[in-house]
Amino acid sequence: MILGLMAGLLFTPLAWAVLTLLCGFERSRLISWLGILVQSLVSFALWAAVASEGGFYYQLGGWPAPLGIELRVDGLAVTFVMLTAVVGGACGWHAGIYLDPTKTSHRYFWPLFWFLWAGLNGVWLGGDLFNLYVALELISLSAVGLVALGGQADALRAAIRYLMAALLGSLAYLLGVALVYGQFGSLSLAGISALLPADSGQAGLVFALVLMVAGLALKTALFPLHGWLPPAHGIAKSPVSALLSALVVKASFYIAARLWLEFGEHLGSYELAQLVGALGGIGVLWGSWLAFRQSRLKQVVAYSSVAQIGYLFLLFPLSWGVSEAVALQAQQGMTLQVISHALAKAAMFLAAGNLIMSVGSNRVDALAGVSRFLPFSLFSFGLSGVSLMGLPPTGGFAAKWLLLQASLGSGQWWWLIVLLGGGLLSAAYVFRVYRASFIENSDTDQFFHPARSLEVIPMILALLSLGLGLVAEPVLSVMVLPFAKGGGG
Amino acid sequence: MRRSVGTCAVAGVCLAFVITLALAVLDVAETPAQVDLPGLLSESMGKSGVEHPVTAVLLNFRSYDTLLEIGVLVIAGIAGISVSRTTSLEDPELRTTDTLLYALQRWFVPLMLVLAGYLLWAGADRPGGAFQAGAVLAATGVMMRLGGIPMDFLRPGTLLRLGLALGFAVFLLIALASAIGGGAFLAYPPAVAKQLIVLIETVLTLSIAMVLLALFVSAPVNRAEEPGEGESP
Amino acid sequence: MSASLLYALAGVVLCGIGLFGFITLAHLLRKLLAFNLIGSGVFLALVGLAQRHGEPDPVPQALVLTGIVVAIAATALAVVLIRRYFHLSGLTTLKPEIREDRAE
Amino acid sequence: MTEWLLDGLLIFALLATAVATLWSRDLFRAVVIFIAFGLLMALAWVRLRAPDLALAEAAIGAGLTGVLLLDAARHLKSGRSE
Repeated sequence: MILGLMAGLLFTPLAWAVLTLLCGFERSRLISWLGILVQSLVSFALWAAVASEGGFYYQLGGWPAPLGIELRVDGLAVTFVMLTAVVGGACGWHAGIYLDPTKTSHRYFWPLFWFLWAGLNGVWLGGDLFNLYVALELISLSAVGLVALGGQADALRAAIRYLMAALLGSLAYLLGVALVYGQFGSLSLAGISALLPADSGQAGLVFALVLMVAGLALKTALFPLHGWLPPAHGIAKSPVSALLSALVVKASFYIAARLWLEFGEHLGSYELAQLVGALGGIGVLWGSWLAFRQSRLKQVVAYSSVAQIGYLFLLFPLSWGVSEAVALQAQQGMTLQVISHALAKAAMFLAAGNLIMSVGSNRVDALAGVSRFLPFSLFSFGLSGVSLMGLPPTGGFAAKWLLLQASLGSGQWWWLIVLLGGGLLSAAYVFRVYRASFIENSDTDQFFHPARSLEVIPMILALLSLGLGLVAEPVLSVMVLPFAKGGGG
Repeated sequence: MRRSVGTCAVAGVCLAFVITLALAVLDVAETPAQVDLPGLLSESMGKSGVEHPVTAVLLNFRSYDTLLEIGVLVIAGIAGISVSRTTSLEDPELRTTDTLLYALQRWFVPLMLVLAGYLLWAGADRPGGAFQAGAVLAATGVMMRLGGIPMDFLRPGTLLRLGLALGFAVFLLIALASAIGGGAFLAYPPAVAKQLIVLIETVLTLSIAMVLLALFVSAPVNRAEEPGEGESP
Repeated sequence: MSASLLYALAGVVLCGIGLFGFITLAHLLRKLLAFNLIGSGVFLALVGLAQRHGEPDPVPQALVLTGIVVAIAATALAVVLIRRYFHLSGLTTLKPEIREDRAE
Repeated sequence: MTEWLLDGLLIFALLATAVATLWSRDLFRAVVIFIAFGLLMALAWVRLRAPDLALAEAAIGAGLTGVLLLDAARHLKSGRSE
């Protein structure tokens, strides 16, 4: 039963990619909505199965690990599979209504969307270093294709810049993999972490870890490597921006986090952990400040992603050389931050898309008066903003609370500055958008009203992000599930 | 002046990178690899269905990598056609009147087709296989195109999309069929492993050639633009 | 030191050359060439290091074959995007983007 | 001894073409040098006893990438975008 679910999970997005490649936009849309339903059900069933029976290793092609590729199906992985189903499904639903079916290039949204989904699942479940590289490339190339969709000069420039950054990041990662393979003769994550010598790390392997983390940090847009993100996320169509900010940047971060948690203990050092954390912290403050200064609405949201990604990297210092309890808190905080940011940022981008569609301009000051016409979308925008600020009872609050406790528990009080400052600055940029939209001196009364369903989807996502804080306990309990069978190393 | 200082700084960083990396490589090279993967591989070769180890790794032991990799190729193809907004990908400007090229073609095209066929066939027991054969096939197409031979099938129509998807779809269906049969995703029944691998390689050759060719010819031709979000047309 | 290891080190140097070019060169096609050089360097390092004792190892060879195909897919996509971008804007670099980082 | 010489020469040629590719003044010539680099890579794979990679590098690395880039270089130089 569980094996069938796994096959379904791997097969569905790839098969739907082929199907939608062969059909036109409108038929692809119907097929895709059906596919979203199927994939969500399969993801949920797998999540439920793992929640009740525990994690396991899945051998692709029936070949065991060092020779074949094993997928690691544990609580954390299925939690993210589930998150992808929710956010990806919502974005696909939204895109089907939002995108103009008469434009020929829009039909290619669907196959790229499904390949992206396949790549994301590949990353969450990946247990093989090289397979993770291929899955990352699958994600990067389809994401670049989605940004370039439409083929306007600015979009192309952003797409090319994104592609260059993504390719360089992948190669740095692959170079690290080359060193690791040279050392161990194996690519299996579990196998390698079992082989790692208990004493302190070898210089060559330390550099391999640094290379891999640096490459992945470039792909995740960690400060100061974030330059490519705002143009790409800002210029893409709103459902695409939502997918990119909510899920795509998390994929490379997820691999970096997995590597750190598996190898960091042996190969990491206090300095490295602090450095990564400091870059994340600067990213939080700098990204929030730039978000506050942007004149275009989607750029505000895109820079806010740079900031929110910074929080994730606090995992590095907060899980190195600390007690088990603190490390667990840091991991839980990171997971909740990934989930709540994915939900909130997807909601925010989709709501921003509605607002832009309504006023016909991307500028923040053009929003004047929109509060009367589109209160629903504006409310979704605000709700997701509340989660980004980290106010209770949102998921963002729960995440930052855990990170805060981990900072205090490990005596690294300096991260408090980041957590508090970031919250204040994000409040500033969210309220700036709000203030603009409540100005009543607008001389235009010509507002376009988007379809009702377009307004419902960001609302659902924003409410989920809001409610995440209340159900954090059960969500986290699945994440830490032990392995039921198979050698976890 | 400032630029040259910046360049020097980058050069310094790159030099430091090379030295560190070289030291890391030498450090890793000191001890033998801890897992004897080549040994493990040769033990399992009998069960793989083919004799050539690289083909066995690509299409059996690590076939999931290859499946996703073909996905990457298809994505590149899709993204390529999606930005080129032309009804026909045939570019009249490219038609050469070069008689030498034309004469060369008459000899080269059939020769390269034979070479592609040989590479595909060889893949099972010696070097060669779908990727090399596909590349040679694509190169043949590129040559035909440079010589101005019309290739109407490369219009971004159903046929092209079918060609892009074919290899991937067949690979995927075989992967699923084994999962339905009770095995793992991508596990071929040992009795027909060889036949399945040959089938996959054949359709992959066609698809790889098609994708590469489609990317080559999807050069932009017209100036059609569409407005971005929130901009009036 | 074996010959394979020498090739691995050559790959390392190639990575360095490519990286320098990737950062300093502005022309997009040259950046793409640099990317391909880094890629070749990584592949050499992967195979050379794994085969340092002289015996051929089919696994990294298969990985590199996959890597080569991924690299050509990325290169071909980049070429299509760059050509289209040039067609629409007449630019061969990303230069105007510099304005983006400053808050307007 | 001759083998070491051969390897040394090949590696030197690889690095030299790599540098020449990036800093050749003419873009078209840069791509031609890049194709030469691809062929040298194919030789390097032969020396590393990887005939599959040699074939793939010659067909894909040197052949297709080369043609693709040559075509693009010509297009970008001709400046069809008025």
